[in-house]
Amino acid sequence: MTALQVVALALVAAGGTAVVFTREPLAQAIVTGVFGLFLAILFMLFQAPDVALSQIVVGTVAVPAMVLLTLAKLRREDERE
Amino acid sequence: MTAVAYVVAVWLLLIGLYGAVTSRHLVHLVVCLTVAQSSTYVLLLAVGYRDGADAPIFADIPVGSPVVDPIVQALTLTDVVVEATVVALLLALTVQARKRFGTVDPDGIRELHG
Amino acid sequence: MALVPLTVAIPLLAAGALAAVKPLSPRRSAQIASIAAAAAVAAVSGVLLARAGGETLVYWFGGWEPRGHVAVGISFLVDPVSAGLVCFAAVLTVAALVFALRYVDVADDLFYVLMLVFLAGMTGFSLAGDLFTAFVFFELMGISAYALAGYNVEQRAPIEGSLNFAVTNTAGSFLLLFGIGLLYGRAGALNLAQLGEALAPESADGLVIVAFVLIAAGFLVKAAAVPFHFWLADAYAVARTPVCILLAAVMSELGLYGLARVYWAVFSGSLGPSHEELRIVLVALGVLTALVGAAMTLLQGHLKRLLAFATMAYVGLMLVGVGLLEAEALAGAAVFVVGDGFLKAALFVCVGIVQHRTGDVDEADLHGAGRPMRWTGLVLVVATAAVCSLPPFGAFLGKSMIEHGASAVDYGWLVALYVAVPALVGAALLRAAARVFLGVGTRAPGGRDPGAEPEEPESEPESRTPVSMFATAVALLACGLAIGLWPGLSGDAVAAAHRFIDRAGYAAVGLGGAGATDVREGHFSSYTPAAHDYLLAALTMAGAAGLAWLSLFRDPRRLPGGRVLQRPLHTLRRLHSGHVGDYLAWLAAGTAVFGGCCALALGT
Amino acid sequence: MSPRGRAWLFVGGALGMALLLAWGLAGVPGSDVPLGRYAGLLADHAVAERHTTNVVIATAFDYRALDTLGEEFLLFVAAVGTTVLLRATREERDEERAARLDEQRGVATSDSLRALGTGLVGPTVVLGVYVTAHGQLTPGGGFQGGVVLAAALLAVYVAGTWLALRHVAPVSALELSEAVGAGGFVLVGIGGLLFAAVFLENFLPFGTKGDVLSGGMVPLANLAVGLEVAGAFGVILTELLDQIVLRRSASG
Repeated sequence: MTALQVVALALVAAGGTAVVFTREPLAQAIVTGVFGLFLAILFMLFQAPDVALSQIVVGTVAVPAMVLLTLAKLRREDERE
Repeated sequence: MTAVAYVVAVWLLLIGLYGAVTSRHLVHLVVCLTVAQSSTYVLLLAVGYRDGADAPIFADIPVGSPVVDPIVQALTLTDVVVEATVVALLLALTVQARKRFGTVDPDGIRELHG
Repeated sequence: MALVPLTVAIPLLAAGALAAVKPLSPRRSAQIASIAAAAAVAAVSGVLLARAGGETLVYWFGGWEPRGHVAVGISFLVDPVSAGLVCFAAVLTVAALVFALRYVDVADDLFYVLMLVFLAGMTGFSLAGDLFTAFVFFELMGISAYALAGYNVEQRAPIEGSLNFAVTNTAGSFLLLFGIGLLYGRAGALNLAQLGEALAPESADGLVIVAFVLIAAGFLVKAAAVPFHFWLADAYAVARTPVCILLAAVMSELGLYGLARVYWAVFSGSLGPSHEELRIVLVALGVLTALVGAAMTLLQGHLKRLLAFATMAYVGLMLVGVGLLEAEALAGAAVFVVGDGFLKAALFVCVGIVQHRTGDVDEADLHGAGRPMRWTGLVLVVATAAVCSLPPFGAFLGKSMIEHGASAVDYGWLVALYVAVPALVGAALLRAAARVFLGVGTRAPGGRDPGAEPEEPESEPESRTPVSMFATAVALLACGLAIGLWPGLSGDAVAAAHRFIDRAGYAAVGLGGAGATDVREGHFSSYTPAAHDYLLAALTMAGAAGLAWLSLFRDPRRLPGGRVLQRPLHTLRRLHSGHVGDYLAWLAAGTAVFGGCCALALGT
Repeated sequence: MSPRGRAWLFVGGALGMALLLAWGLAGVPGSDVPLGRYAGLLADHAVAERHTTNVVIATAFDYRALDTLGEEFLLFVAAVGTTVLLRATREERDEERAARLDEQRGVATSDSLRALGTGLVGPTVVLGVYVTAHGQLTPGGGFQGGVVLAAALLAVYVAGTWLALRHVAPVSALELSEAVGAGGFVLVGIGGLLFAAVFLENFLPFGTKGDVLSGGMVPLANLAVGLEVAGAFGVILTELLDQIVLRRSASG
C-alpha cells in the first residue's frame, strides 16, 4: 500500500464524516458528491477502474441528482402550505 | 498496511449508521445510509488488493502479469447498484412521507407504535 | 435439469414482459398472466421437489462447472428443503394473486410486476449455492417487498411502515455483506460448498466467528428475531393482505433458512466442536423472540398488527427448532414452517376479508360487526385452533417433531414454551374473533389513538364476500391440513434434514460437477405423534380458550399477577416506538450483544 | 426513546461492533499474499477463454452472469417501485391537470444555460453509447454507459427543453426500454438454454480479442444492461422531475 492510498483513505474517512455532520440536506448533497469523488479516486488507486467509473456515475451524478430532485419536490410541498 | 483501509471501512459503517440514528431529516438519513454502504466497497476492494499489482484488464499488460482480485470488483459493481436502488426507493418514500405527515423528521413520523 | 433455471427465468421474464406491454394490455390480462407464471413456478418446483427426494441436483449457470474443486461459476442447488421452499412460496404467491383478483384499484399492472419479482427473489435466494448470489436475490426480495409494503401511498401508515422496513433491512444487509467480505478474504471463495471445505480443517478463530455473527445477524433482521424485530409489525400491519401473506408466511422464514443453510454448509465444520454452546445462544434468542412476540400479540387491537406479532412469536418457535442444531428438530422446523405458513396465510386472508367487507381492522371498532360473516369467522377459528396444535394439521406434526428433537438433546423443558406461546397467541386470536364475529365480552379498550387517521379500506366495502377470497381462505386451510396428512412426510423430512446438515455430503455434491449424486434413503425413522403430543395439544387449546375467556370477561388488572405484569408490558410496548432511529440503535446494540454472546460461546 | 437515550444505545452498540469487527478483520490475510484460487483462476484464464481483455466484465457478464441478471432486476424493481410509490393520488391528478394548462406557456430558462444544456446532450449520448459498447475491452460497460445516457436527460432538463423531451422520449418509451432491457437479459440466458443447453451459457462466436463485438454474449448482455439502466434511471429521474417542472412552469 502506498502513501497515496493512505492519503486517499484519509480523505474518504474525512469526507464520510463531513457528509454525516452536514445536517442541512442541500449542502449535504454537494458534500456527498465530493465524497463520491474521493471514493472514485481511492478505487482508481486500488486498481479498480470499473468500480471507480461506476462510483462516479452513481456517487457523483445519480445519487446527488436524485437527492436534489427530491429536495426540490419537498420544497414544492412547503410552498403549497 | 491494509489495516488502514479496514479501519476506514469500519469507521464509515459506524459513522454512517450514527448519522442515520441521530438524523432529523429523512433525506439526510438516506444519504447517511449511502455513507455506511460505501464502507462495504472499501472493505471488498481492500480485501482484493495486492501490493504492486495492476488492474485486471489485459488491454495494455500481458496476460499473466500480477493483477488485483477481479472478483471483488465484480461484486462491488453489484453493490453500487444496490445502493442506487435503495436510495431511489427511500427518496420516493420520503416524498410521500412529506405529503402524508407534513414533515420529513423521523420524530414526526410516528403513526405506528405499541 | 433444464427446469432449474426456469424457476427464476419464468417470473423475471413475465415481469419484464408485463412491464413492457403495460400500456397495451387489456384489463385482467396482467392478473391472469401473473397467476399463470406463479403457477408455472409452482409446477416446475413441484417436479424438482419430487426429483430432489432421490438426489441433490446441482445446476451450473453458463455451464461453468468447478475445476479441481474450485467453483468458477454460480450454482443452484436443489435439495428437498430448497425445492420445497420454492414450491411453498410459489403456491402462496398464486393464492395471494387469486385473493387480489377482487381488488379493483390494483388494476395497475405494476403491482403484479412487483409480486413476480418478489417471487423470483425468494426462489433465487432459496436455491442459490453461492453466498453472493444469495445476497443479490435477498436484496431483490427485500427491495420488491419495500415497494409492495408501501403500495397504499394514499395513507400514512404504509409510508412509515415501508420506510422503517427498508431502512432497518438495508442496515441488516450491510452486516451480511461485511460477513461475506470477511469470508472471501479468508477463503477466496463464494461458493457455499467451497467455503465450507476451506473453513472445515481449521478451528474457529476470530474471523470465522465474526463472519458467522455478521451473516447470522443479517439474516435475523429479515427473520425478525429480538432485538432486530421492530420493523416487522410496522411493515406487516400496513401492507395489503396479498402482500402480508408472502411477507409473514415466507419471507421471515427465509431469513431462518438462510441462517440454517449457511451454518451447516459453511460454518458447521469449523464451529461444530462448540455447537453445544452455540445452541444455548440460538435457543435463548428463539425463546426471547417467541415470548416477546406472544406478549405483544396479546396487547394488540389492530388485527393485522396482532397477526404480525403472532408471526414473530412463531418465528421464535421456528428459530428454536433450527437453533437446537439437531436433525429431527430441523426437520420439525421445516414441517412447521410450511404447515404453519399456510395457516397463517389463511388467518391473514380472513382478516383481509373482514377489511374488505367493513373497511376496518380494529377490534374495538368492529365489535359484533362480523356477525354477517359467520363462515369467515368459522375458518378463522379453525385456523386458530390449528395454529394451537389442533391435530392433524401440519403445525401439530412440526411442533411435535421439534419437541421430540429437543428432548433428544436434553432440552425437553422447551415443551412448556411450545404450549405457552401458541396458547397466548391463540387466546389473542380467539378473543378478537369472539368480539368481531359474535360481539361477546367487554368491548376492546381504547380503539385507535385519538388523532390517528382512520384506516381507509383497501377497496370499496362490499356487502358480500367475493367467492375468490373465501375460496382462497378455505384452500389455504386445506393445504395446512394436507401437510399434516401427507403420508410419510415426517420420515421424508427427517431424511432431508440429515442430508441438509451433512456438510461433507453437501460439499461433495456442491463441488463435484455433473456426475456427483447424494442418494440416501430409508435410514431414518419417521416420527408419529404419541399420546403425550395429543395431550399437550389439548392443553394448548384449552389454555388458549381459557385465556381468551378471561380476557373477554375479566379485567386484566384484577387477575393474580396482572398488576405485576402491567408495568413491564407497558415498557415493552413503549419500546416499539415507530421511530426508525430507535430501530437502528437496537440493531447496533443487538449485533454487539449477539456477537458478544457468540464470542463467549465459540471463542476458545 | 429520547434522542439522548437513542444516541447512547447506539454508541454502546457501535463500540461493541467496532471491537467485533476489529477482531474479525485481524484475521484477513495481508495484501502481500498471492490471489485466492478462484480469483487467480479467472485472472489467468478469462482472456483466453472469453476473448475479452477486461476480466471484471468477463466475471460480471459471463462467469457470474446470474449476479448481474439479479442486479439488473434490482434496478428494474427500483424503477417500478419508484413509479408505484410516486404515483399521484386522485386529487393530485386533478391538481396536475390544472397545472398542465399553465405548462403550455413555456419554461423560463436563461439562454446561455439553455445553450449549454443543448450542447451537452450530444456528447453525453455519444459518451454513453461508447462506454456501453466497449465494456468488454476497457473499463466501463452497460451499467456506467446507461447511467451516462440517463444523465443526458438531465442535460435536456437544464436546457429547459423538457417539454420537447416529453415528445422525444415520453415516459412510456423509457419504461419500455427498461422492461425490454431487463427481459432481454433473461432472453440472452434462454438463448444459452436453447442453443447451448445451459441457461446463460455463451452461444455466440467469441470474435477477435480487442474488437467491439468480441466476447461472445458479453456485448449482447451489455447492451441489454445499457438499455435497462438508461431506462430505469430515466424513469426514476423523470418520476422525481415531473412535478417540479410543472411547478416551475406554473410560477414562471
